[in-house]
Amino acid sequence: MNLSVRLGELELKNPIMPASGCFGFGKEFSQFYNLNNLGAIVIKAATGEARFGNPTPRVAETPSGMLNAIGLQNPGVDQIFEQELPFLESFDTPVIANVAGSTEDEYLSVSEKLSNSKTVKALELNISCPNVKEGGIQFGTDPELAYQLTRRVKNVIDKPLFVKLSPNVTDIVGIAKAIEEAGADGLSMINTLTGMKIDLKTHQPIIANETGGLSGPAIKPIAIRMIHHVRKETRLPIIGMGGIVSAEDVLEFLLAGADAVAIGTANFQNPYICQEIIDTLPDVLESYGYQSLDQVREVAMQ
Amino acid sequence: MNLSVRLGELELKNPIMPASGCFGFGKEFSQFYNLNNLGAIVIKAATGEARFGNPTPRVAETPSGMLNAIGLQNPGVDQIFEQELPFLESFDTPVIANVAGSTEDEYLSVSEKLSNSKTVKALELNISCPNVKEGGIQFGTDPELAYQLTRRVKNVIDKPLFVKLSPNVTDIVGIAKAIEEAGADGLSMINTLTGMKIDLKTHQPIIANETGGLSGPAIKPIAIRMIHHVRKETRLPIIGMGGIVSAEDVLEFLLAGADAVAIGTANFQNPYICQEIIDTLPDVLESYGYQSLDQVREVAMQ
Amino acid sequence: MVHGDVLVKSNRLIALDTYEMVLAGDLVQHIQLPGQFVHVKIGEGSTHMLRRPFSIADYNPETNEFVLVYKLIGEGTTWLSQLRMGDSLDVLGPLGNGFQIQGIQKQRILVVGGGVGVPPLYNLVKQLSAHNQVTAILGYQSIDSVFYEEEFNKWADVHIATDDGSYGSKGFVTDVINQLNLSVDQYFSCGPLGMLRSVQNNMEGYEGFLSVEERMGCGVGACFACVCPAKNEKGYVKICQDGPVFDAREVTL
Amino acid sequence: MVHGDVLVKSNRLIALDTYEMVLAGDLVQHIQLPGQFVHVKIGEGSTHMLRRPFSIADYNPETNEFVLVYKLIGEGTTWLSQLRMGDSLDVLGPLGNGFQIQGIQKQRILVVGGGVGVPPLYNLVKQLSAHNQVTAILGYQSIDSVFYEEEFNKWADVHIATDDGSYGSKGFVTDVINQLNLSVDQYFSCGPLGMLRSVQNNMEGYEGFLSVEERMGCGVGACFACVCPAKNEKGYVKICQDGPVFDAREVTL
Ligand SMILES: Cc1cc2nc3c(=O)[nH]c(=O)nc-3n(C[C@H](O)[C@H](O)[C@H](O)COP(=O)(O)OP(=O)(O)OC[C@H]3O[C@@H](n4cnc5c(N)ncnc54)[C@H](O)[C@@H]3O)c2cc1C
Ligand SMILES: Cc1cc2nc3c(=O)[nH]c(=O)nc-3n(C[C@H](O)[C@H](O)[C@H](O)COP(=O)(O)OP(=O)(O)OC[C@H]3O[C@@H](n4cnc5c(N)ncnc54)[C@H](O)[C@@H]3O)c2cc1C
Ligand SMILES: Cc1cc2nc3c(=O)[nH]c(=O)nc-3n(C[C@H](O)[C@H](O)[C@H](O)COP(=O)(O)O)c2cc1C
Ligand SMILES: Cc1cc2nc3c(=O)[nH]c(=O)nc-3n(C[C@H](O)[C@H](O)[C@H](O)COP(=O)(O)O)c2cc1C
Ligand code: FES
Ligand code: FES
Repeated sequence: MNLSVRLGELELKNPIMPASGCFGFGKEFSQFYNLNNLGAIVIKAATGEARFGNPTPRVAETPSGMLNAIGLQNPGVDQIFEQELPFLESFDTPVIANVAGSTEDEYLSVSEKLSNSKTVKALELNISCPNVKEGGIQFGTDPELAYQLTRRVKNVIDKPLFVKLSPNVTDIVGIAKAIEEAGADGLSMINTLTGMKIDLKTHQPIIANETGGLSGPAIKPIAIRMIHHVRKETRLPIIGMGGIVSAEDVLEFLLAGADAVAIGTANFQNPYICQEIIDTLPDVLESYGYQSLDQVREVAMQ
Repeated sequence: MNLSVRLGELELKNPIMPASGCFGFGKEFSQFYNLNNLGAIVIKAATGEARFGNPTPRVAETPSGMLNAIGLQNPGVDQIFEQELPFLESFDTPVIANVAGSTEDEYLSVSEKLSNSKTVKALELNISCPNVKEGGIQFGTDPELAYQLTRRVKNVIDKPLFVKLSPNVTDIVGIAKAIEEAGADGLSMINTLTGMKIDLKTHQPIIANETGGLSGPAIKPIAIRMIHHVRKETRLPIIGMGGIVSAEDVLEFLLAGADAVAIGTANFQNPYICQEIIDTLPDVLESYGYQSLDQVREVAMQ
Repeated sequence: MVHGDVLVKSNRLIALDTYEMVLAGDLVQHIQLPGQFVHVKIGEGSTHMLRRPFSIADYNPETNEFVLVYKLIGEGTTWLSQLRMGDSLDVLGPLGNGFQIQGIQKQRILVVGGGVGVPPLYNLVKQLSAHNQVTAILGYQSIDSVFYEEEFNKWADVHIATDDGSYGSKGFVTDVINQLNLSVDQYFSCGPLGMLRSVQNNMEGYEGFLSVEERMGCGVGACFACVCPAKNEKGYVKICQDGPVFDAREVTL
Repeated sequence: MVHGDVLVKSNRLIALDTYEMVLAGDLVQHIQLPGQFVHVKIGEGSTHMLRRPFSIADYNPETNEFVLVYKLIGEGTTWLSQLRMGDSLDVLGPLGNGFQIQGIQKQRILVVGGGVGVPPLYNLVKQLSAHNQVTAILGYQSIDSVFYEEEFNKWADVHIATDDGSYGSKGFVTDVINQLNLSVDQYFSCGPLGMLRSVQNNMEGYEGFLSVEERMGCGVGACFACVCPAKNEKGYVKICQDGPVFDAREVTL
């Protein structure tokens, strides 16, 4: 079965990609399988300068999910450009670069730099990271701010721009529409929900940052609902994510209205998960009566 | 260990109560254990007239959780008054009546009627039901509306008023503070998160209402986070809920800042769960070094 | 009603994707009528928050054993199929109201079952056959899915229909009802919603009882998950508590 | 690195809340040094999304066996403790960098372990003892928690300390270090953070290696969950990838 999909200008071999922050810059996972097999690779968020991120502990397990508060640790956009992107150049898989920042200026300069890389085929604007004190999430919870930022970033880059939505909002459709109007080329949804776990022994939050972002199968019903609602109101391509652990989950996201999907937390439970899903997806689609991804999309659009 | 707690004027034998909608009006569960053992009983939402609710299917399972869209089915406030409350009268356990409505007038008249029952010791204002087309949730997502409704209801009743918060909001603290200012006597949090599950065979949402409310352990980290944040900003008693399945979970909610807890979904997995938690809570508290609930609260307040 | 662990005595494949599990436990002493069901906990911990309802296909108070027949559908039934002799299973039951068979004598009984609607009819037929003349029409998808034919043969005049005609007659159970042109005093039916509706229509005017399925939460009448519109003063019934067996003239499917 | 199922050969209680599990599988062929760890999947399905890291306490390429020693902490270790001979376990490993022992000869070695920091030192001591003189100071909560004393005795001069003095000397491992007044060329340590810090301080100026713990996500260096500040140009190390064993002079605990 031909699994290729088109997300606006972006052409993917298949709709499966690792989610930002769960796959580093690809090197580690290249020990497990050939990164050429992936539909795309979304790399860890880049900021203007190197960031150490939050104190540890940074992760905690929750029922069918996990919390993380990495705090956007990354070596900074220049280091990423010089040290990380060259490795990914050798693969015939589009790289989507996730962009974060504390200020609008930071978003703009990081976006501009990354869009100059020939390895980077699209940008993903992370306006939804719940784990940093400033920047990030306020852009993702206010439609007006989201509109402004998207528009300005779009002006300084010449690559497709996906904007990654926060689920921690009353009205996800309102934000999505603002971003579409601002000229984005696609949406990524969803980022994590803000959560907390308390250590009964120390009576303190387990995550040093106190709160962390909830991901994994626990949040899948929320992701499906939000994608389903946003799909009805926009034509933008959607990269769906939130709790995918199997090819069946991928089909559920496609039926909800996603055009492609990203897999985050599941990489930790099973480092081969993206490859395994790519391998089993055709059989799973066929077992539900689909001969192609287009057919799935048609059904989803009904 | 003395497990009694005080929620404002309300005195409970222990901090454990079944959550609204998961325990009917108590009759069914009285087959499993003596309802006198409970801290309180929160009954199913009452509306002005009888409601049939949503079409079926109304429930679906999700990873470590479930979706429901009952749609506030209930026999109407008068029937509840006459047919359901008399049974509960025979128990020495305070009844908290959950109130819903489509309009402000409906909320007011239902609240007034229920507050006239001597069996009903407090009201819980459900402004957070995600499963009905009109009424309910818009009151829970707009601080101004929440304030108005709380104030007016408080004016027509002479019983303590708990207001039940929706987690489907950008700023839970803002809503909580508005409700406190309006004169509420306590908060119940959280209600369910809006979610969806798609049937891969029919490619339709499993829940006939399309979306349903996500409950169960999957949402516990979100409940803990919200309670922790709201606790810092208000002195109101908080009834915490969302995913409790064990006495350890109860301790986590108390440490987050809840004064008492409600147990919903877990009643379906284990009909004895409230009784079992009441039985094991003293040992669990002791095993973490607490000699009383007051001690837990002190630690939580630090 | 009893809640607790019962012991798996056997668990075997009896047709395509269809298993028969024999269980032993004291809840058998509480079963009153065929058509009652049990609510089964799936897996460990909190992965599966909802129990799964299954009809009691057969039971024997002397051996303390009861039988479930189930089809592989999803995670819960897959987990069940992996249980082995000696494992224990957390079961709540018996629940609901079964088929009211007390005093039924010298009647011509029609029993119509489809797929996994067949099991709850098995013990019913066994009991009714003692004092009545029973015809059973059983529908399956295809020859691979047929189960319990021999068992029913011991107690009733059995007619099989398959969707694809690979065994018995081709088509719907209602086609068989029409072909047979039976004289019937009372009927009992269980199966998929579409089938139940056809049977209900087809047998209009006859006294009949239907066993109805719906997704359940609590299984005991407390959550309003499993309602079905009904011609009574409340306007609805709860399948878990008022059913799963209903007078065919009372429920609106 | 290998990912796949390994076979449980035995799983037994060896001290209070402490189990020793012997496993067999091909990943043993890939173990390079003592101090490496494995990342273990817990339970079925998606209840537990995070693997659990455990040090390899011992390994034998000839029998294809390796040993984990673990303490009951929460859901994951409780689940592990219920595994039986013949069960299989999904393991990713060997991961990380172990203790660099190549070429260490004729040295006076001090090994300091606390609680579940003791296991990763076991195979280390075994290997070092061949060509070096090894002193091991092992700290436990109380007499009930002591394990592997005899095993260590075969390869090293062993001193035990317990928090409550119920066995060996009372107090901290650092008290024992001070009392013994040893001449040391190199030291190796693993244990709770507080202990590691004390040992690091106490042994300042000596060449030493610490095995450090942190909550992990991926276990392979991709998620930045397990970082620790370090005196290198990046300002940090990843415990799973750059460690868990570090030069004591490089990490800031
Ligand atoms: C009163 C009653 C009696 C039943 N008796 C039998 C029987 O004897 N044999 C048999 O094979 N099946 C029977 N069923 C159907 C059986 O409950 C479902 O096939 C089973 O719950 C599927 O579980 P799963 O986890 O494998 O499927 P999944 O689709 O993974 O289940 C997900 C959720 O949906 C629910 N669900 C899915 N299908 C159904 C259904 N048809 N009815 C109710 N809930 C469903 C499950 O209970 C679970 O909560 C009965 C149902 C009811 C209501
Ligand atoms: C490199 C390394 C080697 C280790 N070697 C051993 C060993 O040989 N023997 C042993 O008993 N323990 C060892 N530990 C600690 C062990 O990983 C934890 O005790 C275990 O993960 C607890 O799991 P749980 O599910 O029982 O506890 P829970 O508290 O229920 O676990 C919840 C989550 O917290 C994590 N977690 C809890 N405590 C720790 C901890 N101390 N370190 C890391 N993650 C933790 C778990 O992995 C899980 O993700 C090691 C840890 C690391 C990082
Ligand atoms: C450890 C971790 C780190 C993450 N880092 C980022 C990040 O840097 N940028 C980003 O946009 N999303 C980040 N995310 C969010 C994921 O990309 C994804 O949106 C979310 O985890 C939901 O998908 P999942 O349930 O498959 O994990 C991170 C998630 C995890 C678990
Ligand atoms: C089947 C079902 C019905 C519910 N009905 C109501 C209701 O009528 N009124 C209300 O305020 N909350 C209702 N809730 C929400 C619960 O009271 C509770 O807030 C929520 O389920 C979270 O707790 P839990 O995770 O323990 O279930 C319902 C929940 C479920 C699962
Ligand atoms: S399943 Fe709860 S009322 Fe029937
Ligand atoms: S656990 Fe992911 S980088 Fe170490």
